[in-house]
Parts: sequence; structure tokens; C-alpha cells
Amino acid sequence: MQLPLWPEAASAVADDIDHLYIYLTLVSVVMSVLIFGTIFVFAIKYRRRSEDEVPKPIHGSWQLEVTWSVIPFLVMLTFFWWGAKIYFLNATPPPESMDVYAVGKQWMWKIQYPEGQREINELHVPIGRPVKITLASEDVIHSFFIPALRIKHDVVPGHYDTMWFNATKPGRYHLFCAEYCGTEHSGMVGWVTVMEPADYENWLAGGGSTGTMAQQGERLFEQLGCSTCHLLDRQGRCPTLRGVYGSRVQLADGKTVLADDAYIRESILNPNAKVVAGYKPNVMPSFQGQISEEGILQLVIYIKSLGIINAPGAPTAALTQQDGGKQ
Amino acid sequence: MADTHAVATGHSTDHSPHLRHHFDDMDQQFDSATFGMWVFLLTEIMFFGGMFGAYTVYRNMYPEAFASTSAYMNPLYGALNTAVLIVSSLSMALAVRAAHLGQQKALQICLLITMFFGICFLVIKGFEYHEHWVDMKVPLFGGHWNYSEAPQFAHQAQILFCFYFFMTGFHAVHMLVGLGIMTTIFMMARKGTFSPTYYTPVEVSGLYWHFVDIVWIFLFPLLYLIGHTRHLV
Amino acid sequence: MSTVLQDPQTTETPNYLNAEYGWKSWLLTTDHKRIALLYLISISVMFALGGVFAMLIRVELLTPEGDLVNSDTYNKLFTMHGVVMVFFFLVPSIPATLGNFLIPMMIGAKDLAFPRINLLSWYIYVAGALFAIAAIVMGGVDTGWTFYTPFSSTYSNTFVITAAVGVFISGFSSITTGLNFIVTIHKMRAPGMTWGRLPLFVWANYATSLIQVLGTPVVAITLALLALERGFHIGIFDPAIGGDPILFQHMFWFYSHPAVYIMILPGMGVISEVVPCFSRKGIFGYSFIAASSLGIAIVGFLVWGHHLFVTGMSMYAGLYFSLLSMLVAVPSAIKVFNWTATMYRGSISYATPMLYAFGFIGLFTIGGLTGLFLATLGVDVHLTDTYFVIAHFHYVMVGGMVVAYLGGLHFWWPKITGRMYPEGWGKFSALLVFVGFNVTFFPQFITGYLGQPRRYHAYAPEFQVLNVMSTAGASILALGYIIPLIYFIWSLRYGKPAGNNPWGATGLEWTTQSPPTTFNFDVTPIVTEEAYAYAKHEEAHVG
Amino acid sequence: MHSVTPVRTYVLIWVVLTIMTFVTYGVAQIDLGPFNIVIALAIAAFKMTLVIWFFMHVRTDSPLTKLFVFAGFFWMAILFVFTLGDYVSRAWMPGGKFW
Ligand code: HEA
Ligand code: HEA
Ligand code: HEC
Ligand code: CUA
Ligand SMILES: [Cu+2]
Repeated sequence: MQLPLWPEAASAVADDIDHLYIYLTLVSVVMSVLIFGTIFVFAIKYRRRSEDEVPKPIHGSWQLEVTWSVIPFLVMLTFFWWGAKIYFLNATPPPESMDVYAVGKQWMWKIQYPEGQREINELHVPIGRPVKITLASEDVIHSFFIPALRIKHDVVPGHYDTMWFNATKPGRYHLFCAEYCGTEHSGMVGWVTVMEPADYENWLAGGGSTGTMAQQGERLFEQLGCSTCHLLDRQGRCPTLRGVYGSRVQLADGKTVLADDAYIRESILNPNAKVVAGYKPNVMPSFQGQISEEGILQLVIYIKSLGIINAPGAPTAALTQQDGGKQ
Repeated sequence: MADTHAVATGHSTDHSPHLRHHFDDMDQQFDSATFGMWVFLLTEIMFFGGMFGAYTVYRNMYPEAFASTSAYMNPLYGALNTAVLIVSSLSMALAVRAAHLGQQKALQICLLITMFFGICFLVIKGFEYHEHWVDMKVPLFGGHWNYSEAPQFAHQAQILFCFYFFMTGFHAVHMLVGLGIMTTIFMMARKGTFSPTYYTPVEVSGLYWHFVDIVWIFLFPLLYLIGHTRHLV
Repeated sequence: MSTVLQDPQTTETPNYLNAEYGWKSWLLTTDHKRIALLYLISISVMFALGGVFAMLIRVELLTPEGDLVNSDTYNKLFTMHGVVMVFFFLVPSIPATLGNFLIPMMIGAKDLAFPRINLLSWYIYVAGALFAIAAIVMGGVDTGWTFYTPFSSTYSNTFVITAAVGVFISGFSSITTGLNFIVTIHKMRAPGMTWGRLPLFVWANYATSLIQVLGTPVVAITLALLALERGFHIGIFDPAIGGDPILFQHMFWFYSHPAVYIMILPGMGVISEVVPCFSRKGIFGYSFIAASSLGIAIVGFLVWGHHLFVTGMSMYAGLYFSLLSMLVAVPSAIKVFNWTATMYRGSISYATPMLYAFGFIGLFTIGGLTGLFLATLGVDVHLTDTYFVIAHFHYVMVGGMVVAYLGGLHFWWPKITGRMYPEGWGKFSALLVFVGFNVTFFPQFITGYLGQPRRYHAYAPEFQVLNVMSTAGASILALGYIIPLIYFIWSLRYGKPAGNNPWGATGLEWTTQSPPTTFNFDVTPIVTEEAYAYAKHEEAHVG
Repeated sequence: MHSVTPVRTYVLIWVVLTIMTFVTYGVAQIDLGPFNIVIALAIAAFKMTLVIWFFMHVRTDSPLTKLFVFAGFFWMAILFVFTLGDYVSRAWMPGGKFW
């Protein structure tokens, strides 16, 4: 029978959060002891001893009131400050992060690596390297939760979310779905295997990969007939997709948008939403319903592989997915 | 309490048959009723506020899509209906005044005018709904919906139309309730229930009626005057 | 006159209970005290229902495998547990029962401002509850009490609309109660009952009413939009057509966070009455406690986004919601400190209501402090949607509000029924509740930090020991609830007559007879002293 | 609260309200970019104020009523500002640093 009392910590952020958590606990214990202790002492010391005891009235004191409002508030500001710091750190993947893609679907996690490996409910990562996970949902809201890394992010259908971590300790850790998502919500669990870099390379090489994600995307590009229009090197009815990723695209309505993951995804699912300048709406069919979120991710990687224009801000392009439900 | 002593309840002079037992006098009763109505209107503000809030979020998200719907909103109808409601508000205000002054005939006439314009509003609204139906712009009821004129906005425009129907629909329901209340007040007025000392129900239902008017004052620019000058389709 | 215990009353004295007989005299009554009893009965039924669901949840969680019920059933269990407990028990609990009964008496009025609307609110409540029960009987709902889209609007195959309509309807009962209180407190106070003399229970309920009136309509429209979206198969929050599921969460929490203060402020009001009474001493910092109720009600409206920290809400929004969540803790802290200070140099006796008050202060403090953990951005990322959250809110809702409610029931039971409950049993079950509660929910802080997600039907085996503890505690807790249920009913017949003011408490409600007459006061009282003038009373009594 | 407003005032207010309605309509026909909606809402707010102030006689009502009317709109503003605060700031990037 096991009785763990503290979760394993397998990343730098986990340590940060543990420290903050310990600090919070300490302050809480101190406050609780103070309050319970006082009540306890008062309850004993001032217990009613006779029927005709008449306590002196004490009306209050604004000095005391100010003290016990301001001091706790200042203490809470330290919680806020420290927590906010970690939160922002947690949200900003370093540019050199390796990419992993995860799609939540009632009730499983589909994981893909740019190198082509695909897994279900398993995630393999090396230690010492920042890993950025791009999250997408096929249906309802899920939440990608790895307790040992102290990270979690909701996976909201309709757009991409990202999270990142840098694992420090090899081991096998729980992967949970933390947002209630229907019948088998509690079965939407898996394992994260954190490995030494060498083991990771072995694992990558070993898995029955059917080509890199870009290659898989290329195959989809053929199968779905994208290539019938988007001939890669010829200007035709359609814009060429070479060098699109990461560039600023001029739209028909005069605006420009950054061609990030979310933009490519939208171009596939709802091509009419943002029409490229010089082209007509209603030419490209919508692929909504014909292609899974996984497939879309493969196409995105493929299009990305067709050349990234290193426009300023391009490496952080994925971050603009913060813009939420905008399709 | 040791120091508590007592006074006789109420003022013996104030024995209106309309004074309910738990109030001290008619003034307290009147004050409570109008204040109660205001508190109720607070809840109404928040009720419509929730819808306005959601609407604002989407409008801010999809300005072009929302603007594209202007082709199917006829601001003339909207303006006309605004004018109609304002007239009914005027006559409502006059009805309250008449009740306060004890002018029974004027009260009844004003109430009738109010109701008449209330009905006019609903009739006009009905014509509008009909036009939307013909235009295939009703995403409800299994989807009488087609937006092929501006396919790039079809999705988001559907959200707008849903809000359009919910907001005007809830407003219309409030109008119907208002008409029901007015009918009751009218019957009471005919029986001569009201007098300068007791016209609380008229006052209170007047507040309600004006509030429904105010909601429309906002619905009009928000739903009918979106990007009317831009032709995006 | 009030502190002089009167001769044990014979049941013949006319009072609101024996004024009229027959079911009509109850179902058509406009007497706030009778309506309070109607509410008391109906919310007790709902509490038992919610409690049964809770016990089933706990029994299921004895083993990690999820072998008692299947996962769909489990999902329905916690959903209906949450829906019933929140909307049909805790939100109406103290306001609709004790508040309804006491507020008019505490301010020296004969009734609430709108007695018929008060009755209507009970009928609305019953209608809402019937919808909820219908949803349960037809097969249940499995969305969680938060009804998140798009699961609720598109994917769930259960009776979401029925349940949403039930909550929608019950919302109006909450609104009408709040409206009635606001108008009553503004317009019906007895001569001399200034705002500075209002009992703190009235202040707390006033603040609660503001939230009910300003917040509830938003959840009503949100659930209406959800039901319409689901019913018409249209998209409002549907991401497939550009809708934003997060918007639903904003609108839901705009109400539901302030609603947690609906679920604590009245409890704080009860404690503010009980502590001075059993310390025989005026309350410390009256005006600060009164103002802090309003402070909580107002600032409480500015923090809802702390439920959305990991949804992809803007990080900047995260900042202001986190900061304001810290701010809302300050008025709560003020209350805790002032209650403690009230006991300083008091003359403290340990009657059952006071034991509950001790329990409240302790458990609420723990619950509140762990709320701060959750309001801390980085930490919430790990803790959200784990059992830590479950533990947090049971500490405030059960350890806080339910305990305060029980304390209040014991405190005013003599006034309501004219009978005393058995003190020994009272103390015993207060102890059971305290112990059972902690054994149930404290382990959940640990499993939460370990990472046990909430709403899990089956869980990782290493969490089992702590879960077994939880379940064991819940059984003790259940006993702690059932005992009072039994002795309260017993006392109706066999309890010893209470007299007008068994606790020697201040407050206008104690100047009336027990049980009070239909119109509370034969003559409208005039108030000439501040609230909780215990010293004065004691001297009068002793001297 | 029990003072009587002359009919003339009511009619005057009505005239202003009606004119304002047509002004809104007219202004909407001119392209002012983002200011179209600003003007339209400003006019609506003005009309609302007139209705509340005169037709609903808040003008002569107690400060309490005035406070509650204000509170209603204030709370609606809370809902708007804090929700939109999220949507507007979602596009800002954290820029890799803590603000
Ligand atoms: C009665 C109900 C109630 C009350 C009063 C509270 C009070 C508070 N709650 Fe709680 N909460 C809930 C009911 C309640 N909550 C529920 C039901 C949920 C979950 C909903 C769901 O998802 O299903 C929830 C969830 C919840 C979350 C979201 C968690 C998540 O899902 O990720 C957060 C985050 O900030 C939070 C914070 C707070 C805070 C800061 C307070 C504060 O008001 C607490 C203030 C009080 C104190 C702080 C204690 C007294 C202070 C002192 C003694 C001073 C000393 C202090 C210091 C020196 C630091 N709560
Ligand atoms: C007022 C609010 C309230 C109250 C009082 C309670 C009371 C209890 N709650 Fe719950 N709880 C919630 C509000 C509340 N809860 C909410 C909002 C959720 C979230 C739901 C969601 O995720 O959507 C939740 C979720 C929740 C969970 C998490 C489920 C999950 O996420 O998987 C658990 C697990 O232990 C739990 C346990 C309990 C227990 C043991 C009690 C005990 O205190 C209950 C003990 C009571 C009794 C045992 C009843 C007493 C018996 C009688 C009076 C007699 C019976 C009479 C007859 C049979 C005729 N609750
Ligand atoms: C019938 C022709 C057709 C097919 C098939 C088609 N497209 Fe397109 N695509 C277009 C046209 C025309 C445009 C430019 C107008 C627009 O933006 O909608 C376009 C635009 C795009 C863009 C935006 C390019 C830019 O420069 O910003 C992307 C990305 C894209 N398509 C990807 C795909 C993918 C992936 C597929 C297959 C799954 C596909 N397309 C299939 C015609 C097509
Ligand atoms: Cu996926 Cu829970
Ligand atoms: Cu909250």
C-alpha cells in the first residue's frame, strides 16, 4: 500500500511551484495557528465563570483594523507577484524548444512528433531540452495535465493552445485529462516518459514511423487534392504555399495577417474567412469534417517545411494563437 | 431590549382600503413598491446586459461579418419602431400623471394609446421577422438559413442572427408581458380603483414599460445600424 | 423585559404556528415565518438528496478501479450533487430560511415588504426543484454543475435542457428573495433602527441580496442561451462556427463566483450574532464587519476570471483577476479578526451554536487561505481541476456555510419552535461534524497537490489510502447531520419550552414571544440603542 | 416623488427623443468609420437618460433610487470591461518576459 504525500518534481518549473506552494503553506499555517491559537486561548481564559459576569464592552479600534487589513494584503501581494512570475515564465516557450503536437479527442490523447512518430496516450521527451506542445481538440474542452511537471493547459476546440516544459528527471509520470469531457474523462489518462537524450534518440529512431510529420503532411496534401490547385512552383489560380509560413500575408480586404499555425488551420477549414489578395473566395473548398486535427497539424508542418520566411517575430509566431477563439 | 418602548402602529387617519397590513402608511407602501420595481429593473438590466455583453464580444471579434448583415436589417423599420415606442412611452408617462391627478377618463385614454402603440410595435416586428424568414436569415427552428451571398461570413453572421433573434425576441416577450400588465391596469382603471392617494400600480407598471422602451433604444443602433455605410458583400 | 425568562409557555398561547390550521393555511400563507418553514423543509429534502449523491460518490471512490457504478452514472452523480447542493440547497439555505424568518423581526417589521412575492418565490423554487428532479428521474445530467460548452451544448446526451431550465427558474426565486430583502431593509425598519444599529446578520443578508439581484440574471441568460443553442442546434458558443466556449465560462462565472459569496455571507452573518451572544459582549469593530460584507459583495464581482487561468484566457486578464482575488480576501480577513477580537475579555460559554461558530471560524479560515493558493497564478495552473479545489470549496461551503447554517438553526430553534433542542446531543453532533468534516476533506488537499484530477470515476492506485480516509470521514459527517435531523424533529414535541430569550441575547427578535405571533410585534418597537449592547443588558440583568 | 410634472415637459421630452431617433438614423447613413457606433451609442445613452430622468421621474426620486439606477449600469459596465479586457488583451504577446 502506497501513501505518497508529495508529488514527484521533474522540471525546473515544478521546483519553482513547489517553493511557492511551501511558502503559501507556511504562511497559511502561521496564520491558522495564530487565529486558532488565539481563539483557543480566549475560549479557555475568558470562559464564563459565573452567572453574573459582565464583560466590559470594547468597541473596536481602527488602528487594529488597518493593521490586520494592510499586513495580510501585503503578504498576499507577495503571493500574487511570485505566482504571476511563474505564470508568465510558464507561458513563454524558449525559441529553441522542440515541437510536439497533441490532439485531445474523446477520450484519448494523440501525440505526434515532427519526426513522424505517433503515439496514443504516451509522450516521450528527453531531459534538458525545452519541449513545446501544441494542443488541439477534435471535440470538447480537455486539459493536458502532467502533475510531475506541474503544468496544465486547457485544450479548447477551435484554436491552438501551447504549453512548454523542460524536464530534468528521467522517469515515467502520469498524464491526465483535467477538464471534464464526458463519459471516459477519467480514462483519458496516459504516461509521460522522460528519458536521457541518448535514449530518446534511440526511441525516435526505433519507433515504427511512417515518415516525418512533414512527409505525412505531404502525403495528405496529395490525397486531399490540395496539390491539384496549389502547384508548388507555379503561379496559378492559387497562391503558392512556398515561404508562406511565418510571412505576413496580404489579404483581399486590405489587411495583413501573420501566417502562423492558426492561420493555416483556418485557411484549410474555413478558406473564405481570410482570402489572399488577388484571389477569389469560394474557389478553395472547405475541408471541415474531412480532415482530423491531427491531419491538419501534419499539413501545417508540411507547409512550414516549404520554407519559413524569417520575418521578425517569426519564431514566436505560434504564440499569436493566444488570440483565442478567433478563427 | 431594555430600552425598547412602543408606539401604536400606523396613523389612525390613514385608513385606505388599499393599505396592506404590514405597512404603516400609504407613503411607505408607495415607496416600497416603486423602489421594489427599480430593484427589479436592476435585474432586468443585468439580464439584457448579459446578452449585450456576449453580443459585444462577438461584434468585436468579427466586425466585418457583423457589418455584412446590414444588408438584411432595415433601419427604417428599426427607426419607425423606436418612434412608435417613444410615443407609447409618452402616453404612459401621461397616464401616470392622469392617475396621480385623479383624471379617470384621461388615464383610460392614455392607457389605450399606450397599448395601441405597443401592439403596433409588435406588428411591425412581425413583418420584419417575416422578411427575415423570406430572406432565409433565420438560423433557428431547424435552420431556415442561407448566406451564400457572403460565404466568408456565413458562420459568424449566423451568430449575429441568433443574437438578433434572442435579443429582439426577449424584448418582444417583455412587450407582451407589458401589454398584459396594461390590460390589467386598464381594467382596474375602469373599475375606478385608482385615486390620487392610490395609483401605485400605474406608477410601477409605467416604470416597467419605460424600461422596455429603453432596451429598444439600445437594440436599435446595435442591431440595425452596424456598418450600414459599408458595403462588404 | 426581554432578558427575564418567562414562565414555560403552554402550547395554547396564540402564535404563528397555531394561528391557523390546514394545508391551505400553509400553502397560501403570506407570513414570512411560515414561508421560512416551507423553505426549510424543501431545502432539507434537497440537502438529503444531494447528500445521498455525495455518499454514493464517496463509496465509489473507495477503490481506484471505479467498480460500483459505471462512468456515466458517476458523472451524473457528481453533476447532480453539485447542482442540487449549490442551486437548491446552499444558495437558498440561510437567506430563505433564517433570513426570511428573522430579518423582519430583527428590524422591527411585521413582514417583508412583498409577502405575496415571498410566497411566489417559494413556488418558483419548488418549480425549479421539480425540473431538476425531473432531469434526475428521467436519467440525469452529466455536464458537471458548471455546464461547460461545447460539451453541454453539443456532446452530452443527457437532460441538460431540463436541468438548465430548473436552475434558470430557481434563479428567479433567488432574485425575488433578494429583492424583497433589499426593499424591506431599506423601507421597513422600525423607528430608531438606523443603519448603524442593524444587526450584522441583516447587513450580511443585505449584501447577499445585492449579489442575488445583480448576478443571478446573468447566469439566467447564460443558461437560457445554452438551452437555446442546444435545443435549436445553433451556434452561440460553438467553436466550429467561430463561437467561443470561453465566453460561456466568463458569463457563467460572472454569476457563479459572486454566488460563492451568496453562499458564505449569510453564514458570516450568523457567526456575527452567535459570537457576541456567547461572549456576552458587544461585537468588536461593528462598522468594519458591516462594511466588509458590502466590500465582499462588490469586490466579489471583479474576480470571476480566477476560474479561467488555464483556459487560454489572456495572461493580462489573469493578472488583474488574480490581484483582485487577493483583494477580496481582505474583508474576509477583517471579519475573522474581529470575531476573534470579540472574544477577548469576554465571558465565553460553549453552547452548541458557539461550538459551530468556533468550527466555522477555523474551517472558513482554512478554506479561505487555500482559496488564496488557487488565486495565485502559477500555483493554480497545477491545482486547478484537482481535488485541491474540491477540498477548498468544501471547506468554505460545508465547513463554512453548512456549519454556520447548523449553528444558526440551533441558535434560533427556540425562537422558531418555542422548544429547546437537547443540548448534549447538540454538542455531540457538532463535534461529529467537525471531526468528520476534517477527516473527509483534509486528505483531499494532499491528493489534490499530488495531482488527482476532479470528476474522476477511476483514479491512480497510489491515491487510494487518502481516498479511503475521505470516505470514512464522510460517513462520520453523515452521522453528524442525521443526529440533528432526528433531535430537531423530536424536540418539536418533547423539547423543553424555550421561553422568549433563552440565550439572553440582544436583538429585537428576542423581545417577541417564542414562537412569535403572526405579526411579530403587537406594537412597533422603537429602537434606542446600538446592536449587541450586551453590557447594558447584563447589568440590567445582574444589577 | 409626488410632484406633478406639467404635460408640456413630457411632450418636450418626447419631441427631443423623436428628433434624436431620426438623427441617429441620419448619421448612420454617413460613413464616419468607427465613430458611427460611438455616436449612435452616445445618442442612445442620451435618450435613455431622458427617459429615466423625466418619464421615470428619477429626477424627483430619492437619492437611493438614483444610486440604484447608477448601480445597475455600473454592474453592467463591470461585466463588459472585465470580459472585454480578456478579449482585447489576448492578442498582446507576453514578449518572453514578465511584463
Ligand atoms: C462559499 C463558497 C466559497 C468561498 C467563500 C470562496 C472563497 C474564495 N475562493 Fe473559492 N471556490 C468555491 C467556493 C468558494 N470560494 C467553489 C465552489 C469553487 C469551485 C467551483 C468549481 O470549479 O466547481 C471555488 C474555486 C476557486 C478558485 C478556482 C480554482 C480552480 O478551479 O482553479 C479560486 C481561484 O482563485 C478560488 C479562490 C477563492 C478566494 C481567493 C476566496 C476568498 O474569498 C477567501 C478569503 C478568505 C480568507 C483568505 C481567509 C481569512 C483571511 C485571513 C485569516 C487573513 C490572513 C491571510 C493572510 C495573511 C494571507 N476559489
Ligand atoms: C453546498 C454544497 C455542497 C455540499 C454541502 C457538499 C457536501 C459533500 N460533498 Fe460535495 N460538491 C459540491 C458541493 C457540495 N458538496 C460541488 C459544487 C461539487 C462539484 C461538482 C462538479 O464537479 O460538478 C462537489 C463535488 C464533490 C466531490 C468530487 C466529485 C468529483 O469531482 O469526482 C466529492 C468527493 O468526495 C464530494 C463529497 C461531498 C461530501 C462527502 C459531502 C458531505 O458533506 C455530504 C454529507 C451529507 C449527507 C451524507 C446527507 C445527510 C443525510 C441526511 C440528511 C439523511 C438522509 C435522508 C434520507 C436518505 C431520507 N463533493
Ligand atoms: C480548388 C482549389 C483548391 C484546393 C483543392 C485547395 N486550395 Fe488552398 N487555396 C485555394 C485558393 C484559390 C486560395 C486563395 C484564396 C483564399 O485564401 O481562400 C487558397 C489558399 C490557401 C492557403 C492560404 C495561402 C496563403 O498564401 O496565405 C492555404 C494555407 C491553403 N490554401 C492550403 C490548402 C490545403 C492544405 C489544401 C488541401 C487540404 C488546399 N489548400 C486545397 C485553392 C485551393
Ligand atoms: Cu478529456 Cu477530460
Ligand atoms: Cu471564484
